[in-house]
Amino acid sequence: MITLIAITALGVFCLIAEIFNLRKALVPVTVLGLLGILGSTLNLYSLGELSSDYNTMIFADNYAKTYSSLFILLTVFLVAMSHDVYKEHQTKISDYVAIKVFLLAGAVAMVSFANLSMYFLGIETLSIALYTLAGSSRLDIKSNEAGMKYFLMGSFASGFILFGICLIYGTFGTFDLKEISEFSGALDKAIWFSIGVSLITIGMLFKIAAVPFHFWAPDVYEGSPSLVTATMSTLAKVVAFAALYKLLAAMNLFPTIQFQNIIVTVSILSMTVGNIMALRQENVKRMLAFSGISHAGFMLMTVLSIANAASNLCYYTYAYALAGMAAFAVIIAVTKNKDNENISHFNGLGRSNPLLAAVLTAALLSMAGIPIFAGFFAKFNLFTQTIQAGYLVVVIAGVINSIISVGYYFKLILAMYTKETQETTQNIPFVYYAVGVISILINLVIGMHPNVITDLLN
Amino acid sequence: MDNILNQIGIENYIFLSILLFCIGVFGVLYRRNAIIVFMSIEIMLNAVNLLFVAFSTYHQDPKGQVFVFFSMTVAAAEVAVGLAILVSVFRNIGSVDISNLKNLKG
Amino acid sequence: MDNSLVLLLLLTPFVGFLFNVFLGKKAGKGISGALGTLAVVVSFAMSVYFFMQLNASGKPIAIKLLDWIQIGNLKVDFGILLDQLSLLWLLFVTGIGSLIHLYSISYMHDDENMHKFFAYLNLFVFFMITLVVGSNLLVMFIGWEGVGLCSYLLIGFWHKNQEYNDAAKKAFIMNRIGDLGFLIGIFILASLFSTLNFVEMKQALSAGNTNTALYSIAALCLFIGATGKSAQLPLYTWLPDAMAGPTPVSALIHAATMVTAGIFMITRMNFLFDVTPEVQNIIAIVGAITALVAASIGLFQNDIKKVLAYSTVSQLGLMFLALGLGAYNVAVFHVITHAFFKACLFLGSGSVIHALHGEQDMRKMGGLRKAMPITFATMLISTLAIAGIFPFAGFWSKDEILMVAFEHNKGLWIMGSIASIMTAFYMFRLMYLTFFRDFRGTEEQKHHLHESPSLITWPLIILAALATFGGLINLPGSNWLNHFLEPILARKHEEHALGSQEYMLMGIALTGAIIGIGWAYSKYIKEGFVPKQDSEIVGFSKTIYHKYYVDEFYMSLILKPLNALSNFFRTTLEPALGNIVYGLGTVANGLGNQGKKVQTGSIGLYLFAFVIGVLALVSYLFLGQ
Amino acid sequence: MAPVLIIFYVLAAITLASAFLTIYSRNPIHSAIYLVICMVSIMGHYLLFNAQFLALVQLIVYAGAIMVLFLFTIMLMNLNKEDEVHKPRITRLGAITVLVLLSTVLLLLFRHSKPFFGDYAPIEGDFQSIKKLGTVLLDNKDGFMVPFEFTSVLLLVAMIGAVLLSKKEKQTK
Amino acid sequence: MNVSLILLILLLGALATFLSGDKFASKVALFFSLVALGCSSVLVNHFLGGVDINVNNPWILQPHVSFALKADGLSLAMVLLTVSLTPLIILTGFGNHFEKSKNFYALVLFMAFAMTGTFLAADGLLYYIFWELALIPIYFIALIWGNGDADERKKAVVKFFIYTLGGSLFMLIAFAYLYINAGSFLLEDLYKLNLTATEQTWIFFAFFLAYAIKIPIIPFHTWQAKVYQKAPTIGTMLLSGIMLKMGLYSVIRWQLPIAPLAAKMYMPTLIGLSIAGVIYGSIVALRQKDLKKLLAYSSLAHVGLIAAGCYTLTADGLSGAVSQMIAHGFVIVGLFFAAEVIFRRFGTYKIEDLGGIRPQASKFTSMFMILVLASVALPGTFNFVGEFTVLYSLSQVNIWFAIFGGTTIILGAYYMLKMFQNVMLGETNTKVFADVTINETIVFVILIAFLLFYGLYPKPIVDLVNPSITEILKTINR
Repeated sequence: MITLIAITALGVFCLIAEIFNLRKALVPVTVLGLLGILGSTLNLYSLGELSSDYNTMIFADNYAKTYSSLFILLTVFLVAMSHDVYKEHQTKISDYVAIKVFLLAGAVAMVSFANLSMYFLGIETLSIALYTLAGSSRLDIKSNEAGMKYFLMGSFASGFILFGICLIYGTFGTFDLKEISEFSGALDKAIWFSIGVSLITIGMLFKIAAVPFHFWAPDVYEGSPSLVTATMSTLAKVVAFAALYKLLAAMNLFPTIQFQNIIVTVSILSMTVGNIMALRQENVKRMLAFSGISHAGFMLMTVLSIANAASNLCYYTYAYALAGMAAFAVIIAVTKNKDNENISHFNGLGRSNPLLAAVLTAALLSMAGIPIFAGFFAKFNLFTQTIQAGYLVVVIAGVINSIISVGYYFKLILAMYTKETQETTQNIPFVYYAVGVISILINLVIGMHPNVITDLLN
Repeated sequence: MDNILNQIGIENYIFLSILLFCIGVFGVLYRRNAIIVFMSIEIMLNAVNLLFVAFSTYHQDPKGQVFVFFSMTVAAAEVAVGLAILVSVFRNIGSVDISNLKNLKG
Repeated sequence: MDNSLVLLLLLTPFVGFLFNVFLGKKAGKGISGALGTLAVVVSFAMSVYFFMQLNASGKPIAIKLLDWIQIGNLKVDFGILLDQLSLLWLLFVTGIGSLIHLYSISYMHDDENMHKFFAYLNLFVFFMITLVVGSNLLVMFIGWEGVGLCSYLLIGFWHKNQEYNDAAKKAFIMNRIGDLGFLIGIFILASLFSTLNFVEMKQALSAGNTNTALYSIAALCLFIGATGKSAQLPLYTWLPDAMAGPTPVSALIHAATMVTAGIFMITRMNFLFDVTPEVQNIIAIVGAITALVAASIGLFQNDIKKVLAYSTVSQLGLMFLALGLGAYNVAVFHVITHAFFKACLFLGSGSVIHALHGEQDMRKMGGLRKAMPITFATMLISTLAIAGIFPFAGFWSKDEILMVAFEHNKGLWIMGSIASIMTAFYMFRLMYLTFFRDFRGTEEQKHHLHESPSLITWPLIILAALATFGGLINLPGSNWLNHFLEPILARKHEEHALGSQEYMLMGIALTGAIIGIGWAYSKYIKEGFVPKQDSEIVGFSKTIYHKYYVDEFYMSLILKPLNALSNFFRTTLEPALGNIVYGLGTVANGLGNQGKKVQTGSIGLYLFAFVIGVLALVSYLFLGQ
Repeated sequence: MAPVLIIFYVLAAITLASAFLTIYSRNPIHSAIYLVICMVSIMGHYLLFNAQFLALVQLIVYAGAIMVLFLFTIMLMNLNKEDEVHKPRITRLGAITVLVLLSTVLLLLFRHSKPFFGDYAPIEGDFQSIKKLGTVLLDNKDGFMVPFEFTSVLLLVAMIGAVLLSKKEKQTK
Repeated sequence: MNVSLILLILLLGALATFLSGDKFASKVALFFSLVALGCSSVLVNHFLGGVDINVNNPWILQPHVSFALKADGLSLAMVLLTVSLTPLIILTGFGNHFEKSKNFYALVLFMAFAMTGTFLAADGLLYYIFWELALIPIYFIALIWGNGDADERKKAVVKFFIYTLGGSLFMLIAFAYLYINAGSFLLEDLYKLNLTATEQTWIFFAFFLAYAIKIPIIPFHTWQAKVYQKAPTIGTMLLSGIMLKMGLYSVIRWQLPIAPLAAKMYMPTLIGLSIAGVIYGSIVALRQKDLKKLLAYSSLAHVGLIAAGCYTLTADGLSGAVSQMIAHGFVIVGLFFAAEVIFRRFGTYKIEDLGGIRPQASKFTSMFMILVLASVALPGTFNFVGEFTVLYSLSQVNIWFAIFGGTTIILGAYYMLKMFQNVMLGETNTKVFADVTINETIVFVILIAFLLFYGLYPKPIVDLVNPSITEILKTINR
């Protein structure tokens, strides 16, 4: 609860800062503030918990805390980069930062909800903030289109989520997650409830961009400003997944065979479609969008062993989000003044800017699941658990897809290290290095010591 | 006080909501004018709201109505943002036809 | 004491090799050659010493130097066995080796890489000694492969000529084919006996427990090895080509020593072959056919060294005939006498070639008798010996082979006899074409005709002497060699009492030889016939002139298909296999391209997909219930 | 047939018809008007449930605020003409098929689904008066105060968003 | 003192090289690799003296992964191979100029680190991590510093990477499955598992896919020749000299003992496949026009024989395979270095452009010749010991295996001598060929000395390896 309040307060501060013309201090203060919040979330120092009155709405268990920490961390990176990204838009910077902070609030609400209303409001806050951000480059047609597409499809999906919530409410007459969990565990499967959960799941599958609800993702990722794409690709996807997992875990719906089949199918389809489509992309953001779709497929595997996959999912999201963040830091830095994000802009990066190239390489290796990077353990744990749950087919599909994925990740690496660049090197602000290196280092650390994350969760 | 559902039956409301929802979905698919699409989405949301109220009565529970309140807020916020996006799209391409938005593909 | 002397015997040539490799160039040609020769002479001296010792004590010397390979319970060490057989071989290997080294000092004096030549020669002697003294099959195999290597190096000594290199390569690979057989034989024996030591194997075999089928396979495999090294059918074709090497090499390696390794090995393993009569039959038949085929090819060859080469193959065939008939001692006898006269013949031909500045075609020789009297004389003696004229060494040994053959199988005897007649013919053809009538070369060559220097002639003389009196070691009656070899042979060889049959056979053989000589005389001296140019040869003789097209046969049957296969693999199968892997990628990429078409950017389509997804999902989940 | 039921059917007919017409009419202005009718009819349903508060809110928020916003935008962009080009037939057919399929499937699903149906309990006590709703909404113990507060964040985001999207920037440089 | 020290040295070496700057990179790398060699020798001494040099620290609790390094004779032999080839390989680079050499040599050392780790790891996941780690440096080495047409190189290298990675991912699944059953990745726990034959078959072939691609066994070899050709020679040496052995080592260490039933069941098939590789590789090598590709196919043939030895499941086969691995490692490095020496002078690997080198460079010729002879397993070289033992073990299984496998001694001699003839012999080449430099000589001499010494006295290596082979066989026959 205190996390949520603090974040909201920070967002309000951002808005006020503009009034008092504190734009210079805005980003540093926000970053510091977020770090402070991160500290308190991780119980590094105790602010004391507010009364437990609100526990029926927001319940900060370890699950929530672990994810919140990740979200805050990602937001720190995003906000830190904002300063440079929006330096041409000084009049709007506080709006941008504030909206990101509020977005974080929505994200935190989505993992710490104890009531479906909080969940719904959280997801809407997050979504509305993202719609805005996606279309925020108002003179850019691509950004407009991205915003429009995202908005239309997002609110359409919201309708389904709302319908789902409604049906659950109709079954049990309550929004409280704990009660729903108890009821659903006790009762025979009431069909309203099952349909409700399915519809919510569909809505969330849309948010995580799983096949066949994925079509928006590449277009929106490509059209949005890069920083926003970074937000969607790292933060939003992870948030949606964490929420989906939490919901499904609470709903006790899982053991029906049909539902498992659905998840298996969607998972395999997402992995395959995402990877195969990514192979032929020229635009890096678009490629990462498809890569994100395939990662969604991977993460869906956790649903198959939902009773005890929380830590694996959490680890996967950390690995994925941090690698994504590092990658986007480089992408933003490299394509800052370019019209598009084509791979050709990365030609010769290995020579002209070895550090950035190394960070991007490491990030891609992590996503591809090469050892010592966290991505490896993430995938490995996932595979192990899924085999244990008896879904060898999915794992084999996952493995084949991992192989395919190397194809396009390495396309980028190849461009960096083997092609000649025609462009002159540009000065790249320190913040991108910092973000890239720090996220990759964290990725590496949790890659070498996976228990850091699992300990957080338990 | 007699429950109104005794005379109408919850199933009727469910069917009504479903039909309304489906009409909304149909509208989203059928129309290419972004504004009408927005309206269709609003119809979908309204359908759900109606069902919420019906369930609220069914359970004799105020929470459903409270939720409708939230849902209306959300609808309003969405419309605000959506129309803002729509306006900026219109400014750039001079049309609100969503089938014109095909720059991003492949 | 003995240990270090054995090492001296073994390693002196190796030291000579090292010296010549590292310091030979700096030391100069004289020192290089002298030291190289000395090294072999030392070995010879040691051989003599041990020979005396053995004669005195009658006890073979067995020394284990160090452990080598251990596979399971099969332990192989570097062991040395100096018994009658190995010492006999050592004597003539190092003896003839010394002479040929001596000869080479002069013969190779003009070559800039003379130190290398001596290095290789020394190395060869070293490996040959290893082959001979090894106490087990694997040490023998070291020497076996080692001499093959040296043969390769020496055939291709003039490495700027790719044809010579081809010949060298061919020799090595043909040998390797045999070596594979040898190795397989070793494997079988090793698994049968768990040892490769000759003495132990012999004991194990005599202890009974006969698995004849496996013994036969093993023996056959060993024989395949021998056919490679000793140039028997079907692997003989490398030997004539090997004449590309310098002539001393041909004398030493491809006539006197290395090619007899196969005979040495079979004699070594006589206890095995004795229990496998069917393999013995094969050996005898192969030997006889080889003798006949090679001799017939020899009839039409015009290259002086090629004639000698086919003669060698043919003689080796005779030796195998003897081996196949179980007459190991006879084979050994012929090996020794053959070493003498064939070395002499090669060295003599070398002398001729030397005098003619590299000319080897007999059609361009003639009348050299006067210019090179010593060469002529020594070669004549050797020719008489090889033709089997009484009382030269060849007469005795060859006669014994034919005698044995007659006893066992008349067919083989006839084949051997025909081969002998042919031998007499083509050898005298060689003599006549080379030394008689008029010189047919260029004026320039004629002008420079001269007798070779003494370093060349002395070895010739010594060898000629040996070719004359070599027969003494196993004269019927004394049979010193037979007695000497008795301890190493498993089966006692029955003595031939010289009866009327024997005399008759001797007579037939002698007559045959004289017929051959006379035939040659009438054709080449009386008619003055000079072989026609290559293009003019027609008919069956053309077939023979082209060596029955065996090389071409191998070429088209093995090499060409192999190369074609290789090309097919390289150009077709490899890319195809590779493309299967790439194909997966291509398929994925193609799917990606198709997928891009689905992603049209149309919101309407996306929403449709969404709704259809919902429909499918919901119907699957709930409609079934 | 009970009068309530008749009212229900009438209202339902109006709702569905106006919703359909919203989508079907070519002119956006007409659509908006039909949508208003739809909203009002839904308000009628709320009144039928005696959910007075929601009925009011429905009127204010939807018919009042949202629809005005729509109309405003339509006017702003001068879209009040029937300029939409004819859609490809496949789109129309597809949409209709989906409509039919989706409604059939959903209706089928719920036809068999009466786990809690039966006699509806008579309403005992107050559960939907404004007072009651206020308590539920703002009670910090078991109520919805946190989401209520959070809606403010949501609205704030929407507001910032709208501003962000529309704010003209000073041209730097 | 324990084996993690070697790893530490190599890792530090990589770091130090990276930091040392381009000028001193090669020397620093050489220094560290020599230190690693020294350290390994000391450790081998300790090991022979009975000192416990193993490491076993818990690393990750969930899943239960330990930082477990186990050094038995087999591992140590492979480690020695790695650390003794590494300085030589680095030394071969002294004649080349590499752009950004600090990165290059750091990657080389890092690769040595990863490979050493693979040989030492006694925990499945740790092993897998090292296994994959070794792939990354070679990928960059081949990609950035390789030669030839950039596009083709990329294609080849990426194929290699994806292919090998793909194979090993199936191994990863196998490990996951094993972990589920054993609750641990520790080698000894995996050895203790009692799996059904079906399970074993699946696991066996999952492993097989990884190893067959790495080794490579036909038909999984298609990446090999191109990569060998395109990689810089140092990379090729690392690949062929050491990295291939990772696959073979793993067969002995992981595949066979973990799934012995399957191994026994499929033994003839696998031996047959391996031997088919021997013949196929030899035949393809016959007509190769590129020196490095020819050597690549020769490597394919030799490695096939080693694999056949491994799959015999006999003590002889395994021990021969190990000997042959080491011998092949040395000889192939030497041969590729010879190719590199030629390339430095003539700038080409095309055989038809070569020839007539012998008259100009007798030292080089001699050393090259010896290496060629060693590669065709002339008795007296270590290769003979290995090949003989392997063939012998094959003959114990089935004489036909030995016969077909033995064709390598014929075909091998054929293509190697043909290559030698075309490359070195013939009329003096018009281009000038300077004889080998001191640095080059040192490398050659060390390689040759090693091959000859152990060819005549293989006992130390065999004695080092055999006890662990016996242990492993005991596990296989449990």
